[in-house]
Amino acid sequence: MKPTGEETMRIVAARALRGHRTCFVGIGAPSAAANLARRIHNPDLLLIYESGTIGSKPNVLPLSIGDGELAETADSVVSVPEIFAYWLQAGRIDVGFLGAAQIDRTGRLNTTVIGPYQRPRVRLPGAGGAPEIAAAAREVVIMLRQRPEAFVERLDFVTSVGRPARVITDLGVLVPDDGTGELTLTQVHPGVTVDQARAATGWPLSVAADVGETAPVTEEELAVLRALEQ
Amino acid sequence: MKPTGEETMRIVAARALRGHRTCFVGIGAPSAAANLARRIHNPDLLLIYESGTIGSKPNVLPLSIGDGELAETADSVVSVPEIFAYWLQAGRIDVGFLGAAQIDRTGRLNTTVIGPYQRPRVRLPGAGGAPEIAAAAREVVIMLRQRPEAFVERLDFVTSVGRPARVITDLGVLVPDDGTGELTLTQVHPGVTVDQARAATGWPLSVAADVGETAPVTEEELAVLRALEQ
Amino acid sequence: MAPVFASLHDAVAELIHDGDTVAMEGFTHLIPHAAGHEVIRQGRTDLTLIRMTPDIIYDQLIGAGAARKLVFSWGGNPGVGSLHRLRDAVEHGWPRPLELAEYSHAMMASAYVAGASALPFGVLRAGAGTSLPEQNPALQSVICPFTGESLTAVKAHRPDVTVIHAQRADRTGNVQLWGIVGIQKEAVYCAQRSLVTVEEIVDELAPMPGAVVLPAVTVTMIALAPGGAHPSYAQGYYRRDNAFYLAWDATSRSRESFGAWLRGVRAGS
Amino acid sequence: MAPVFASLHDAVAELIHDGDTVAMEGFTHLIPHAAGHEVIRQGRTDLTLIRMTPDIIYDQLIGAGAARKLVFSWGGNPGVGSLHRLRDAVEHGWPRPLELAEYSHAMMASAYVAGASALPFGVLRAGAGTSLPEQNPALQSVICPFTGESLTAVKAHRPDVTVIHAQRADRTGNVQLWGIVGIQKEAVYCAQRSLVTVEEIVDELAPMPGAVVLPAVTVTMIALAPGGAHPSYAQGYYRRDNAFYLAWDATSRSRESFGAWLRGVRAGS
Repeated sequence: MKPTGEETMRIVAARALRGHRTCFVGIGAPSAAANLARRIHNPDLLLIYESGTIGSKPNVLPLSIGDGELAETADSVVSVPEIFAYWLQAGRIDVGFLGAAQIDRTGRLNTTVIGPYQRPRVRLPGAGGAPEIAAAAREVVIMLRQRPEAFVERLDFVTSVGRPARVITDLGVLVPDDGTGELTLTQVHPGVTVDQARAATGWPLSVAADVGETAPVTEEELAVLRALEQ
Repeated sequence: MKPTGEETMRIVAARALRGHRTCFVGIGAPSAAANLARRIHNPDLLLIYESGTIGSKPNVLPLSIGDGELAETADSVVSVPEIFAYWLQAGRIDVGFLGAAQIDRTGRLNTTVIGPYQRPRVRLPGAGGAPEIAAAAREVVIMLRQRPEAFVERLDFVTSVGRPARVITDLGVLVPDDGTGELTLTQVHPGVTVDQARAATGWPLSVAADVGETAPVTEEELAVLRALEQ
Repeated sequence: MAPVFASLHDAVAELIHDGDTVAMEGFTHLIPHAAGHEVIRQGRTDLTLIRMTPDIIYDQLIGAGAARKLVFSWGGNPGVGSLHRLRDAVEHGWPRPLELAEYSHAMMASAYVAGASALPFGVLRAGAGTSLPEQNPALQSVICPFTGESLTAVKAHRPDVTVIHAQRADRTGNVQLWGIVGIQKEAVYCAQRSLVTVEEIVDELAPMPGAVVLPAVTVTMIALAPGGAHPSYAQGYYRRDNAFYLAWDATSRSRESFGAWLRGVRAGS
Repeated sequence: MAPVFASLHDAVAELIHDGDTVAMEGFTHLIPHAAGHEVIRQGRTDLTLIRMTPDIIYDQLIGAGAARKLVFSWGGNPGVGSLHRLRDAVEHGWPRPLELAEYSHAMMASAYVAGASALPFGVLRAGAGTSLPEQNPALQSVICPFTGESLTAVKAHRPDVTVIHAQRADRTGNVQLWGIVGIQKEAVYCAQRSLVTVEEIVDELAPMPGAVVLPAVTVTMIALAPGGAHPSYAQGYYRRDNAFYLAWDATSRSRESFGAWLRGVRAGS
C-alpha cells in the first residue's frame, strides 16, 4: 500500500496530535486526522465538535459534524454558545484544525470567496468557526493541498487571522519563521522534492536551511485511515 | 379567623397575580403570595425561582429558594445565568415581588445597609436579584410593613430603582401617581384608617381623593395561607 | 399564554409573512425541513433568512426565490460540497439576487444569545483583522472598560419568527428536545414569535438525559410534523438520510433538476 | 490532564493558599460545606471569598477569621434572617475587618459567565441609578455601538480556585451534578484551579435528566466527601437540614457560642 499525498497529509496531521489533550474538530480532513490520532497516537485525546459534543468516539467518520453518533458516544453534549464561549474562546482547545481555499504567507486563510466579495467568481461556504479557532486554539494546524491557486500572494478575502503552528500539505510541512512569521518549508514527504513544493506555491517559497523528510507512513496508519474513511 | 396585617398583605399580593402568566419568586412573603395565588386565583401561574426552577409546584412553602422540592416539581430547571438573562432580563416575567428595609416615595428600595455604607449600623443582606427584578419585571409589586423607619424621606443606600406597579403593606396599598410617580395611598385594609397609614409613613403621605377599602380576606384565602405557612 | 396547536399549514400561514425575518435553526440535527417546504408551498417571499448553516433547507428556499437576504456563518452541504442554489443566487442572481450578512459561528451564537437575553449586542474575541467587519455592519468593536482591550461587538438577532423542530411537546405546550441541541433555545427565545414542529405530542414529557425543555410560555405555536426533520435526523426517532444529502448535490446542481424537485414540493400537500 | 483524586485534606492543602481568591458555589443546593470546614481546620487566612449567597458556609469562614474580603450579592441566612458572623465582621470588625465587593445576583452571574468565557467583562441591563456602582469599581458602564444605550459592564470573575460539591464523579474524573445546578459550571470554568468534592466515585456516570457533566479536563482535583454538602442538600442523597439553618441563628449570634462551634470544627478530623 502506498499513501496518496492527501492521505499523508492527514496522517502527518494525526501525528501532530500526540501529547495533546483536546482537539476541536471540523468535518472532512480534520475529522479523519483527529480520529486517526485517537486510534493510534493518542487514545485519550478528547474530540470536541463545534456541534457541541465533547468526547465523541465515533466508529466511522461522520458525514456531518452533527451526526447522531457524535452525541450518543459523547461524555457531554452542550449547546453551541457553550462550546464556542466556554471551550474554544476559553482556551480549552489544544489543537484546532483549519482548511481553506487560499492561504497567504503569514498563514491567513480565505474560505469565503474567489474573486471580489460583491461579485464572486466562486462563492465558498464562508467562515464557519475558523475565525475563532484561529484566534483561540493554542495550536492551529492548517491542512490543505499545495497548489499555486491556493498558496497565493494576496487573499481575495481574509476569513481568519492567526499564527498557525504548522501548515501540513500533500507535499510537506510549513512552519512560521520564528522572526518574520513567514511560512517556511521545513519538511517534505517521502518522494517529494523541494522544487515540487516551490512550484506548488504562488509566492517565492521560503525554505529552511535543513529540510527534513517526513517519517514514512506506516502500514497501520494507512490501514486505520482507510478503514475510517470507507 | 381574623387575618393579621401581614397576612392581609400577602393575601392582597396574591390577588394581584390574577390574570398574569409568570411570577418571579423570592423567599418569604413573595413565596407565600405566589403559592397562595396558584392555589386560589391563578392555578396556571408559572412560578419562577431565581435558583433556576421554572414551573415549581411546592406543596409547602420552602424555607429557602433552592429547596429540593422546587426542582423536583419544576417543568424545567436551568442555570442561574439562564434564569437571569433569558427569563428576567428578557422580559418574560409578568410580576416580580420585592421587599425591603427602606422605601422612598418614588418606590426606590434599600436592602443593603442602615447607616453609612462604610460603617453601617445594620448590615442587611444586600441586593440579591432586586436591581434586575426592579429593572426588568413587567410589574413590580413591593411588599413591606408600613412603619416610619421603613417609609423614609431618604434611603441610606439605593439598592434598586424602578417604578413599582403597587406597594402592598400591612395597612393598605400605595400606587405611583400617574403624573409625578409619587407613591399615593389608594386603598386601606378593613379596619385601617388613612390617619394610621399617614402615621406609619416617614414622609407627608400623598392620599388619593377616593381611598378604597380592600375587599375582606376570605375564609379560604386565610385557611390556604395558614396551611402553606405552617 | 400557552402555545396554540395548529396544522403545519395553518401555523406557517399565521406566523410567517412576506418580508419577515425568519430563523430556522437546528445544528445538523432536528432541521425543520417540513416547515421549510410549507413556506415554499405557501409562496412566501422577500424573507430575510437567518441560520448558522444554511444547509439544504435554505438552499431550497433560496432556489425557490423566497429569500431576499441571508444571514449566516457557513453555507455548504456538510460533508458533500457546495450549496448550488445559494451559489447560483450569489454568483448569478438567480432566481433573484441575494443579499448576504456574513458572520462566523461564534458571532452568530453570540448574536442569538444577546437576542435571547434582550441585550442589544454580544461580545466576543474573534474577527479582528479579518474582512468580515468590512462587509457586515452588524460587527463593530467595543472597548473593555476594565482592561482597554478591543473586542468584537455583534448586534443581537431579533427575528420576527423562529422555526425549530423538536422531538415532542406535551399537551400544555412544553417542548422537549435532546441530543445535539445546538442554538435552538436561543433562536426561539430571541424571536418575537416561534413555531415548533414536533415528532409527537404526548400526555407527559418523561425526563430525558440531556434534554432541553422550552416551557410553554416561550412558544407561540406548535404543529405536529412526524418526520419533519428529514433528511436531517431526530434522535430517538430516525437517522440522518446521508444519501439524500449526497443526492442533493446532483438535484440542486442545475436549475432544471432543482425545478423538477420544486414542482414536486409545490404539488405536495 | 485528568483530575487528581486526593483526600479532602490533601486537596485543600494543595489547591488553596493563604491570600487566594476562592469561590465556593452551590445555589442553596450542593454547598461545599465539608471543604469549607477543612479550610478552617487548615487555618487559611487572608482569603478573598466569592459567592453569590455567602450563606452559613461563609459565615463560618468569616467568623473563623479566614477572610480578608467578601465578593457577594446576597448575605443572609435563607428563610431565617441575618448572617451574624458576617454582620459582626462588617459592623464591628470582628474577628477582623471585612472588605466588601457587592453585586446583584445578575451581576455576579454575568461576572462568572464572562470569566468562564475568557472575556474581560460581561454586559447586563440592571444597576443604573443604584448605589452599587459607587461602591464597587468592578461595575462600570459600556455603550452599545449599535443603539447608543448605556449598559452595565461587570468585570469578569477569575478566582484562583473554585470549590464545588457534586453528586458524583467517574474514575476518569468526569463530574456529574443534577437538580438545581446554579452557577457551579461557570464558577469552575472561570477559575485557575478547581476542587470538586463528591458524594461518591463510580465506574460509570449513568446519564441523568437535568444533569450537568463537567468533563475531566475542566477539573483539577476531586475529593470524596460523602455528606459534604450538609446542612445543605444533595439531590438524590439527602435533604436539606432546615433545622440546622434555624439553629445556626442561635449558634452564630454570639461570639461565644460561635467560638464553641469553631472549636468543635477545629478539633474534627
